[in-house]
Order: sequence, then C-alpha cells, then structure tokens
Amino acid sequence: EEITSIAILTPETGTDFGWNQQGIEGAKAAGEAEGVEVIVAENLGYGDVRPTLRELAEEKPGLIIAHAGGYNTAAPEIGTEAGVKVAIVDSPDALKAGMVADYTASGHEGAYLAGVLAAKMTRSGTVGIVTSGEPPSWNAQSAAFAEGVKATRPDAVIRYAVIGPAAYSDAAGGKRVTESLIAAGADIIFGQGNGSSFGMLQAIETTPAGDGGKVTFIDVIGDKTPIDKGYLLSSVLWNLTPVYQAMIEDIKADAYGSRNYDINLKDDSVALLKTDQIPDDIWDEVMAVREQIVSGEVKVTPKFDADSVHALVSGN
Amino acid sequence: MTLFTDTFLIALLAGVVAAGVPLLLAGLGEQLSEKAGVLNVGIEGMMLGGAYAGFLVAWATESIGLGFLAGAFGGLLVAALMVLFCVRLGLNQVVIGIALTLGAEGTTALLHHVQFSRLYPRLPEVPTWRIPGLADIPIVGPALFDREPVVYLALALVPLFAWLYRRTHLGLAIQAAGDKPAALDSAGENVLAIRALAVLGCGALVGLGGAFMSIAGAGVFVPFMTHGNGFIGIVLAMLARGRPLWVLLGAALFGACLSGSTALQVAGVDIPTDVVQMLPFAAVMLVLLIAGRNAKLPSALGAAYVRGER
Amino acid sequence: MSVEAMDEIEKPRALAARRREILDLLVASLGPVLAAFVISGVILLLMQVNPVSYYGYVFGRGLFSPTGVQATLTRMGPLLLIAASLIVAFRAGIWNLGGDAQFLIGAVFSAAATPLMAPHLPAGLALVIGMAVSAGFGAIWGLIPAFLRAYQGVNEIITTLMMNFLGISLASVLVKLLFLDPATTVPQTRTLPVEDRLPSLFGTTISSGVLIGLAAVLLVHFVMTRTAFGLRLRVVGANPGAAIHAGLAVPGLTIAVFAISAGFAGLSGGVAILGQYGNVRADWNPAYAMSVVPLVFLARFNGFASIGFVALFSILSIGSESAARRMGVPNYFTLVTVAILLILLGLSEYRGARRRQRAGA
Amino acid sequence: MPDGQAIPSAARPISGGAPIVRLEGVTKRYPGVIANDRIDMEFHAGEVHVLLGENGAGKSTLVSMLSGLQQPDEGRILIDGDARPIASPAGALDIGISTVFQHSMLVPSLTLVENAVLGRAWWRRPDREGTAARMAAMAARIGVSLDPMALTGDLSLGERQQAEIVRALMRGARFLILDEATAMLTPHDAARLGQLMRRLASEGVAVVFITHKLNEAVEYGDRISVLRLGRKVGGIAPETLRQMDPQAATGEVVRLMFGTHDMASGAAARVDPATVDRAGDPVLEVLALYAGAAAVPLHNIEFKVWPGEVFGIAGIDGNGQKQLAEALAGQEPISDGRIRLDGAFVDRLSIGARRGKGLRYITDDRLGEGTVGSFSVAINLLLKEIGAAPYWVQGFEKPAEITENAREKIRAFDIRTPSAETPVGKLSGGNIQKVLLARELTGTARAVIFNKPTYGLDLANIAATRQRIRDTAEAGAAVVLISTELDELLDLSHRIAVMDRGHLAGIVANDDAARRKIGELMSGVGE
Ligand SMILES: Nc1ncnc2c1ncn2[C@@H]1O[C@H](COP(=O)(O)OP(=O)(O)OP(=O)(O)O)[C@@H](O)[C@H]1O
Ligand SMILES: Nc1ncnc2c1ncn2[C@@H]1O[C@H](COP(=O)(O)OP(=O)(O)OP(=O)(O)O)[C@@H](O)[C@H]1O
Ligand SMILES: [Mg+2]
Ligand SMILES: [Mg+2]
Repeated sequence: EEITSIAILTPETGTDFGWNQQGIEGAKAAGEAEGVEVIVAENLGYGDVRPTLRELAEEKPGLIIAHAGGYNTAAPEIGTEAGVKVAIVDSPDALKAGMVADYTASGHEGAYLAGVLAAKMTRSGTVGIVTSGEPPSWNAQSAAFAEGVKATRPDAVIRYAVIGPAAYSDAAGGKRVTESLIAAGADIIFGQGNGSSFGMLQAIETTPAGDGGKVTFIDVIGDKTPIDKGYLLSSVLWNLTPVYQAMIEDIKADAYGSRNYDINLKDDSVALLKTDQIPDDIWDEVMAVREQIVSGEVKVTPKFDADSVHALVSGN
Repeated sequence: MTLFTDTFLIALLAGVVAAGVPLLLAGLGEQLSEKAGVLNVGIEGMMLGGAYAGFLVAWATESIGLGFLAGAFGGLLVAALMVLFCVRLGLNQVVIGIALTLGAEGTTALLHHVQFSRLYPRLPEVPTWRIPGLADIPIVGPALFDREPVVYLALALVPLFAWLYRRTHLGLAIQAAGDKPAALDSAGENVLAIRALAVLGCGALVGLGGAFMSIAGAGVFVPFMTHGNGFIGIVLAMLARGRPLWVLLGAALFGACLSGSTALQVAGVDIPTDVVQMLPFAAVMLVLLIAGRNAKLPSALGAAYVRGER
Repeated sequence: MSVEAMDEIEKPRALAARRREILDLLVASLGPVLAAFVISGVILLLMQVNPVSYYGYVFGRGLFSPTGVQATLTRMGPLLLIAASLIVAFRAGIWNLGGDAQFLIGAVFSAAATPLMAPHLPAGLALVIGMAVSAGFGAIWGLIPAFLRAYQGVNEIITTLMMNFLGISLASVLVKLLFLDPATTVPQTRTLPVEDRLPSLFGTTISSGVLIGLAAVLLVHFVMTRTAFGLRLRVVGANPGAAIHAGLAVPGLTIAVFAISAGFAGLSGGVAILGQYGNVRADWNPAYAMSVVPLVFLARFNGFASIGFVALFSILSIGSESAARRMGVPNYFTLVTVAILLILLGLSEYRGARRRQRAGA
Repeated sequence: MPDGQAIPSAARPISGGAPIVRLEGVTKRYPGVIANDRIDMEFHAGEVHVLLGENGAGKSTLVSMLSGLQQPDEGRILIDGDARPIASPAGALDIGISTVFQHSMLVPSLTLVENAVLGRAWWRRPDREGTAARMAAMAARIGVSLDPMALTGDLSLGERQQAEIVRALMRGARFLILDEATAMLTPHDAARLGQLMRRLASEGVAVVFITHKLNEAVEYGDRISVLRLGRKVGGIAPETLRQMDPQAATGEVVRLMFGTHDMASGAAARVDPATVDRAGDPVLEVLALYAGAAAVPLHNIEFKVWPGEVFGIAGIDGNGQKQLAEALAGQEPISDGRIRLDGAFVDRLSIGARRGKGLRYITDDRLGEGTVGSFSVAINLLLKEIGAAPYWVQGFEKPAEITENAREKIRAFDIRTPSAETPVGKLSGGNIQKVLLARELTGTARAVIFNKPTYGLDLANIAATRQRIRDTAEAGAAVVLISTELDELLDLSHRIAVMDRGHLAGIVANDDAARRKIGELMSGVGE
C-alpha cells in the first residue's frame, strides 16, 4: 500500500522535553526516513478530540497517530468511520487488521535501569519518586524504578509522592513536594511530570541534600541536557522513531494492524542517558544490567496500576 | 531510619507556607474587592499575569525584588482592565472576570511559548530574611521565621487589613461601596474610585501571590501554573465573611492539607491520592454542614453602580 | 449579585419594533464579533500570521465546511444543556457554579450504567435510562448546596465551588476504583459501542444530543418566562424578601431550582457520553460549564440568545482548533480570541442595556 | 397641630437678598415621563421653602438634581448667582447642600456613627466616640433619642429617618433638603423638627421641605411651591403666606394642587365606636403572643378584632409594630401564644396558607419586600397570586388577563405610571405604595393588617386610601391599622392600642378622651 503522509496528534505542545516532544520529533524523524509527509496537530488538550480527528481523516493520511492515552477511544472510532488507519497508545487489545495498531510506550525497562543507577549512586540510601499524577505509563516506570532500586540495594529507602491528581502544570507543587522528599533524606529524585517537572528541577538545584551535598535528578522521556545546570543525573529516554518507522513499513507491506509496537531497551528505543555525573564504572555496571534485561535474564514486568506502585514503595 | 526528623518536619511546615501564601494573598485580594462590591472572578487571570510578569522581570533583571514588584504590577495591569470594564463601564463582572482569566491564560501561555519553551530558565533560590530569636525555635523557626520577605508581607497584611476595615475611614467607605453604594455616593464619596482602588489593590495582591508561585514557589514559569488557586481564593474570601484572619486560617487549612497529603504519601500511607486531594474541600464542606450559617455577602456585590439608577 | 438588570418583560410588540429589534440584535452581535476579529487580527499580525487566512480557516471549518458544521452542531449539544442548567439557576438568583462536577458525576454514572444495560435492553431504552441516570446523579450532586442554601442560608457560590472541586476528584476516583473497565490498563469506564450510542442525525456525524440540547433550552426558556412556576422562581431570584412576603415556599423552590439545574448539567454529561465519547476517562474534565457561564450572562438568561452565543462559541472553537493547526499558531491563541470576544460582546450588551434603559424598558 | 406650639408668623425672619440656589427652566425626562418640566424656582437663605405636589409630581427628582445625583436635561442651576452644575453629591456637599432623601441613604451594615463619618478623609481614623457624642447632642436638640452605636440594619425605618435628619444637621449645611422627612415621625417629633427648621432658617439656613401634610407646610413654611405633573403650577410667596391665616393658606394650596378647594374636608367624620357589634365572634384573635427571637421581642400580646372593626395600633416607630404585623402574617416565628382567624387557629400555617384564609398584610417596606423593583407593575400587582386563575391557567401565563387586571387597578387606584409594563422600581414612592394597596385591597379579605398605609401618599390619595380602609371594615373584615399618625388612627379606628417595647401598653376606645389616654400610655403614665 502506498503511504505519502502521516498525522500525529498530541495533547500539549511539542516543546515540553517530554511525551509530546518525543512523539512529534519521533514522527518527523520516521517521516523523513520513510519519505512521507508528517502533519502535526499539537496542543489539542484532553477534551474533545473528535473534530480534529475527523478533519485530519478528511485529508486521508496514510496513518493517524493519536499520541495520548485519552485519544484511544476516539481515534479507532473515527478511523473506522473514515476508513483511515490509526495508531493508539496503551491499548494492546484494540488491534484490528489493516485499521488499528497500538504502541505501548512504556519506559519501565529503562526505569528499572534508572533504579539500579540511583541505588548505586545514592549517598544517603534514600531515593525519591515524584510524579504529577498517576497515569499508567508513569506508574509502570515508578514501579520499575522501585524494583530496580530494591534489586540493587535492598536496604535502600524509597520515598514516593504525587503532586496532585492532575497537576501536570503545577510547577510550584512540584518544587514543594520535591523539597519534602529531599528533607526526607532523598538525594536522588526520579521525577515524572510535564510542566511540574521544571519545579522539581528547581527544587533540586536549590536544595542541598541532608549531607549538604548535591541532589541529582533522573528525568524521563526527553533529554533536558540543554537546560541542565549540572544536576541532571540521567534520563529514561524514549525514542519513538523506530515505532513509527515500523508502522509505516508495515503499512507499506500491508501488514498494519497485525501486531503491537513497543519501545524497549533492546533496540535502544528506550535508553538511559549517560551524563558526566555518572562515573564510568557505575555506568558499566548499569549497562551490565541492561544486557541482562535484553537477554531476558532479568525480567521487568510493567505494573500500570497505582496500587502496585504504592505496595512497592510503602515497604519501607 | 525514622522519617519524622526535624528536617522533614521543617520541610512539611515550610510546605504549608509555600502552598498557603499564594492562597492567602489571593483570598485577601478577593476579600478586598468583594467588600467593595466587585465580585472578581478574574483573579485566576490576575494571578497568572503576576506569575508571568514576576518571573519575566526576576529572570531578566536577575533581581528577585524587582520580580515581586513586577508581579504585583502584572496583577494590577489585569485588574486595571477589570476596573475599566466593570467599575467604570459597569459591564457584567462574571463575564469580564472569566474573559480576563481566559485571556491571561492564553496570553501568558503564548508569551511563554515564544520566550521560554525551549530553555525553561529557572531562577536561583530566593534569599530569606532570618528573624533573630524566633528563627531559633526548633522546627517552627526555620519553617516560619527564615522566609522570603513576601511571606512576612503577606502575614503582615492580615492585621493591616483588619485594621483598615475596622479602624479607618477607607475601611468604612469600602464596606459602604459593597453594601449600599448609593449611600456612600450621597455622602460625597466617590464610589467608583473606592471600587477601583479595591480592585487594583486586589490585583496587586493576587499578582504578588502569582509571583510568589513562579519566583519562590517554582522558580520557573509554566503555562497555567496557578491551576485553580485563584478560584480557591474566591472561596476563601467568601468563607471568611469579611474577616482577614479567617482568610489566613483558610489558607493555612488548604496549605496544611496539601502539605499533609505529601507527608502521608512520603510516610507510605496507602490512600488513593485523589482521595487525599479531596480533603481540604471535604473539610470545608463538613464545616459548612455542621456550622452552616448565613454567609452574608455585601448586598451590592456584583452589581455595577450607576448614580441615580433605580 | 443582582438580577435586577435583567429585562423581565417579554411582551408581544408591534411588528416594526420587532424587526428593528432583530436588526439591532444583528448589529449588536455581529459588530463585536467583527471588532474582536480586528483586534485578534492585529495580534496575529504581530505574530507574523496572516489574519485573513487564519479567519478564513476558522469560518471555513467552523461554519462552511460540511463536516465542520457537523462538528459544531455536535459540540453544541452538551453546551446547550449546560446553558439550560444555568438559565434556570441564574434566573432564580442561584449562582450554581458547580456545573462541571454535576456534569462529570452525571457522565460517570451514566457511562458506568449504560454499557452494562445496552446488551440486554432495546437500544432506545438503555439510552433513556442512561440519560435518566445522568440527570438523577447530577441532581443528587446538587442537593447538598441546595439544602444548605434553603435551610441554613449558606451561600451557594461557596458550596457549589467546593462541590465542584470535590466532584471532579470524585469522578476520577469512581473511574479509577469502581467503574474501571477491566479490559484496559488506562483507567476508564467500559465503552459504549458506537452503534449503541445516541443516533446521529440524517446519516451525518451530528449527534442527536444537539436536538436534546435545543429542546432543553427552549423548554427552560418557556417555563421561566411563560409559566407561574417560572415566575415564582424569578421572584425568588430577584427579591427573596418579596418572595417570602408573598408567601412563596422559598426553601422548596430553592431545592427545586438546584435539582433542575444540576439535573440538566448531569444530563449534559450523559448526553456527551452517550452521544459522543462513549466512556469516561480518569481525570477527564472538559470544563464546559466554565465556558458557558459567560455566554449565558451575555444572553441575559434568554434562551434564544443563549442558543446563538453557544453556536458562536462552538463555531469559533471548532474553527480555531483547525486554523491554529493549519497556520502554525499555538492553540493558546484561541483562548485570547475568546477572551477578546467576550469582552466586546459584554461591551455591546452594555450599550444595548443603556439604550433600552433610555428608551424605557 | 396636636403637640407642637405654633410659631407666630410675625416672629419669622424676613428673608431676602439673592437666592442661594436658583433653578432656571430645569427639565428632567425619564422614559415615558417628564419628571420636571421647565421649572423656575428660587431658594433663599433664611427661608423654609416647602415643595408640595401629588405623588409623582417630580419633587424627589428636583431634589436629586439639587443634591448632585442627577443632572438636568435642560435648564441650569445657579449657585450664589453663578451658573455652576452640581456635578456630584460631593459637589453638592461642598456647596453646603445637605439632603435627607426620601429613601434611606444609610448603609445597613454600618452603625449610625459610622454612617455619620462616611465621606471623611480616607486616611483619618474614624472618631467614633466624638462623633457619637455630637450625634447624641444633635438628637437631643431636635428631641429624638437614638443610639449612635446601633447597627443601622437593626433599626426601624422611622429610626433610620431620624438618624438621617440628625446626620444632615450635623453637617452644618447652609442648604438643607428634607424629602418627606416627617413621613415616619410621630406628630410630636414632627413638630420638634418643624421648630428646628424654623430655628435653622432664623440662623440663615435655606431649608427645602417636602411633605404631604398641608398643616406642616403652612405651619413651618415661608414660601410654598406646588408641582403638578412635573410643572410648577404655582406657589405662595412669603409676603402673601405671612398674611394668610392657616385655613386660607391650606385652601389655596389645595386649589393649586388639585384645582379644588375642598380636598381636606374629604375626610369623613370620626367613626362611632358603637357601630361594632362585639356580641358575635371576633374575626381575629391574638392570644398571649410571644416572639422571643424577633429584633424587638413581643411579649404577651392579646387582642381581638370583630367584623367591621378597625383596631388601631399607635406607638413610636420601632416598638415592635413591624414584628407584630409579621408575626400575624407568618413572616416572624412566634415562640408562644395562638392566633385565631374566624375561629380557626392559623399560627401553625405558612404565610401563603394564612393569606388563603383571608389574612392580608400590607407591609411598610414597599421596596424591600413589598415589590420586586425590576418586575413590571402588572406582575407586581399579582405578586401574591402567581398561578391563580384567570391570570394563569394550568400554570401558563395569560398575558391579556394580566394586562387587563393591571389597567383596571392603575385606573382605580390612580397609579401614575408610563405603562403597565414599566418596572415598578421606576415609579415614585407614593405610586409604589398605591401598587401595594391595589394588590391587597381587592378580593375577599377577612382580616387586613395595614402597616403605615398612607405613608408617603399625597392628600388626595390619603383620603382615597382611608376611605378604602373604611370600606374594607364595612365589608365585614377585621382591620388592624398600624400607624404613627395619631390623627389617622383617631379618624379611622374603633379602638386603639398603644404599643411600647414589644407589648400592648393598653387599649382604649376611640372616644373624646382617647387622645389624652393614648398620650398617657405612650409616655408610660398608663402603666
Ligand atoms: N463575605 C463578606 N465580604 C465582605 N464583607 C463582609 C462579608 N461578611 C461580612 N462582611 C462585613 O465585614 C464586617 C465584619 O463582619 P461582622 O459584622 O460579622 O463582624 P463584627 O460583628 O464587626 O465582629 P465581631 O463579631 O467579632 O465583633 C461586617 O461589617 C460585615 O458587613
Ligand atoms: N430614576 C428614574 N427612572 C425612571 N423614572 C423615574 C426615575 N425617577 C423618577 N422617575 C419618574 O419621575 C416622576 C417623578 O418622580 P418623583 O420621585 O420625583 O415624584 P415625587 O414628586 O417625589 O413623588 P412622591 O410624592 O410619590 O415621592 C415619576 O413618574 C417617576 O416614576
Ligand atoms: Mg458580629
Ligand atoms: Mg418623592
């Protein structure tokens, strides 16, 4: 099947060093590689996305990527209605031959590695997890991070706090909660949030750890190196380009909708960011764990529900 | 390792202040405006205006003090529109209030998009003033008496406003402007000037609250970062029945609930976060259910004053 | 707040006067729209965007393209029901600002119940019950403020705002803990299959929710302006002292107003779910009520004018989403446009009120 | 004059010189009416200038222009000979014009003292104690007693009016406007105020006095101007007035106002107490009534009213009259005692149910609860009958019937309104009162409570209203008439009770000794 264009819809703008930016940049890169045009519809919010979907569908792109959990009811419906292929997230069961495919973008494997890294680098033996909410993909990473920490250093303490139920833009809340975690002894913070993550970053930059030393930050999805002031320890990077590229290739091969896509350590679509803060020996140890995961020796199962996360972190 | 170390308790208490101060400023501002008869639904917008302007100036001039000033000015600027449309021209206060909130949300998000969205500049830590003696009290001292000057200013405003409302002619005039503007007018006072003053004062306070969020609270500006604090401010003002002290209590309650929910989570108490977040609102509803009594609002609240109209 | 400014008399008037009034209305509503476009056009120019093509896209999509109009009409459905909810309350002097929570509670319960019923009942019946459920639970969510206001005199602005925060959280909790669709990892309720939803109109994508919305606004307008029940509510709203003096059962009427108003808001949630969305996700809040509040005020609580403003708002929001994307303008710009429009509509409403005042109401 | 001592005309200061304020062709239009039509008028220092005119004649409109609340559409106002607009109330106060408005201009949520200091420099601290002392002194000077620290909202309308007079006097104005300032005062207090006006005039103040009581006009006025339908239709200059005896002056004023001479004599002769048959069952029985929670608690109130009887309640305003009326109507909860209407207990019934049984209450708070200001006259005329046939059929409005009803009542009660659709709040005070009367005095009433029914009405309307009260009684209803005007009570009532601090100090038959006995009861002698 011919494919000349794809469209991607994101709930927020593609400048968040996170979910939206990775999605849009991934789509653009995939488009470039495959020689198809990419239509971007960003900042659509989480409300009523159907009109935009229908409008895009009218332009008959070869594929519509609905890059938000909130779009995964609407997109297949409109896709079916308009006869356009769609890709949605986090819905493995929605697969429909020639029509709907899912990509579960979960960085849990990477988060596990981040946990290993944190456990090896914490001076205080306490690490913190801050999230701005509890959507499934963040739960999966929180849980895997906690597992990674525990597996590496069973005596480590994990402190966990959520800013608010939907506090994606609550930067002040991010800072306040992060400060509490630092006060509770954490010297490494694993942070997940959109706008609020900048508040976390600021807390880390301005609050010394209990021992007076530096607190460091492990980010997710994007790469904040360009705006780092020396506190970024690492990041669980997501690269969606291979996912989108595979989709386009499957469409070309008339195989779309026959399989789910994901990101994983194996093909480096999930990777841990190496920064100068990480000593080489520790990095090598972490990379060894990566090999174990890739080879299946260590198994990281995603846990998408908040309860699992709470169970893992409350065992302190 | 025990969790409830001094450091942690200090952080929690400091968290109450950090979450409570913007609410306190918003509540005091709204109270001022409501007392004078202007239902200011636009304070969310004024807060965002203050948050943006404060951050912008603090970042550009590298002066925290100028930043706070600019924050107050940013809120004042949005309030000036409210004065023009609602006080001077007498347009519907709810319509304009919501319009100003939407407009400020859109404008600040646009400006942010253009200026900051690739760099997300962050400010250095805000210097604090240590109050000798008091700051040495264990736990309470570092959390309350070694703070940003704006915190002291906000707290000082509580008795100041109580004094203003009860002890000055201006206070009486403000109350008259809200309760029976025609009476104030016929006494030779300029109703519109009083209302304008109150709304501008409200804007400056609320803007300062917004600036506190962006400069001290977060150290960055992100779109929509006030996320409903203005509306809680409206609720606080109405609950307080005209008394500044009650605004302080309300803001402290909300701040304590927010900080307390963090404490519960950090301690690993397993309650769904949504449930924890409902606590302050549920607490207020419970208080209203048990001690529910007439929340008397100024009788001309929301109504434009036009001389001689009947 | 006072409703005194509202013109209370709608009487048959001479035809010529009617015609002039309609003309006035056109000028009064189109004038500000044009002015708003000029002002936002200037802003667009500053952003180096061609305003003509921008607004070309806005109206091309929102008003003149077939699928755009369909989207506009579909979006109007829940908004109109919210308008109906607000008209009842505001005319009765009750400032129900808790519409968003009432909407969500209605939506959540109807989303939880209907997919379970749909396989076992005739489709129409399941939908009717689903809508009744949404209205019922919306109304229930309005009861606490109602009783506090009716029997304790507690100001409803506070209580409805509080119940709003509570209800938005509760809706999420319900979705996450109680009504979760076990088949997905994303916290959302079971999805009502497309074929079981409210039928779309004439083979288009227009949801029949818009008809329900129109019917509701017209019904409410008629009841409030032409019936004894409506007049009683208006008396309570305009002067509660006079209502007591006239022997009206003020507490009962207050509770009735809350129930009707919150019921319509809940129904709006039900219609949104049963007609469009099919399920409710955790943390979902389209905040329709906050958008409709200023529109209903601008309409001076008049049903017909509310329909007009809701239509304008829908055209603009559907159109701008499209224009923003095509022109590379951040979507935030829509907020600015809506704000400017509201202010200018407010200004023209004010000028109209002045004129009516001078001409003798 | 019942109480006040008449001041001999000769003792009046001769006024003269240039007027402080002069109106030239002043015109003010409102939708549908010309409230003031090319008015020329002068106000001199040392003169009490009385403005007379029927309800809606435009007196208050004139006042609102003099006090800066409204601007004339045409014409000009000269201050001390200069054409200077009075741009705002502040401007009026600067010139020295101080006004007591017809409708209260006090802030209910402030105390009297705080109201008195409104308008002073913002930054200054309100001098509550000092002001209170000066207020009390001024009150003593005009012979009223008030508590300067009382919250205005807790006071009766009469007390508020007294406070406003005191406040206006405290400002030490050289131009004092009193718009129906005696409407709520007892004759005694009105006389004191009259004397004060004379004293102020002799000190060189220009006083504008608006009243509907011709005796007061003739008694205290130096100059009289009469307005009719917005026009100045005539007046009596000081020289003429000084030479006329009160009778002749009254006659002349009546002629100017109504075009006839015999208006004042329209009042029928005093009722004969013997006409009521007390052998039968009373219509209204009040048994040991208590209302503990009321602003003025009621205690142990007992009385019965028989068919055809007018039961008057006298007393200084604020002694629980309003609370009693509201307790009877069902608006004020009672703590003990019973109320019987036609033999059946009604004290557990709601307001609406009592009305259904034939109990009517005409409130004195015509703006606050009597009407809905933004609603049309037509709807206000049916405010207590919403839903009733033929105006509503099965809940649906019948606009034709509603309008027809309004037309009829507007005609029958001479309500001056541009149309039946005009919002009632736009009418003049007296005409709003007529709307209230028209609403309550139709249909079948068994017992009617009138609370100050003629307050603010002009002479012709007072006469008409009094006649209606008589008619109501004669139709077999029991009438409770609350009034601060002793003459009105003596004219209409069969028996008169005196109310004092929440209870009935005594009930006297309306015979020749009634006036003296009531006076004794009011001053506490009867206890
Ligand atoms: N919600 C409100 N908004 C604005 N002003 C209010 C509000 N509620 C009350 N006020 C005014 O504020 C003032 C203080 O309220 P209140 O009368 O209850 O206190 P107070 O009686 O002076 O104090 P206290 O009872 O402690 O002696 C009042 O004069 C009131 O009119
Ligand atoms: N603000 C206003 N808007 C519309 N009409 C008004 C207004 N003020 C006064 N009027 C009208 O102007 C006319 C004169 O009213 P005004 O109050 O001056 O009468 P008045 O002589 O004081 O009567 P009263 O003795 O009843 O107080 C009335 O017909 C009234 O309805
Ligand atoms: Mg008190
Ligand atoms: Mg008058």
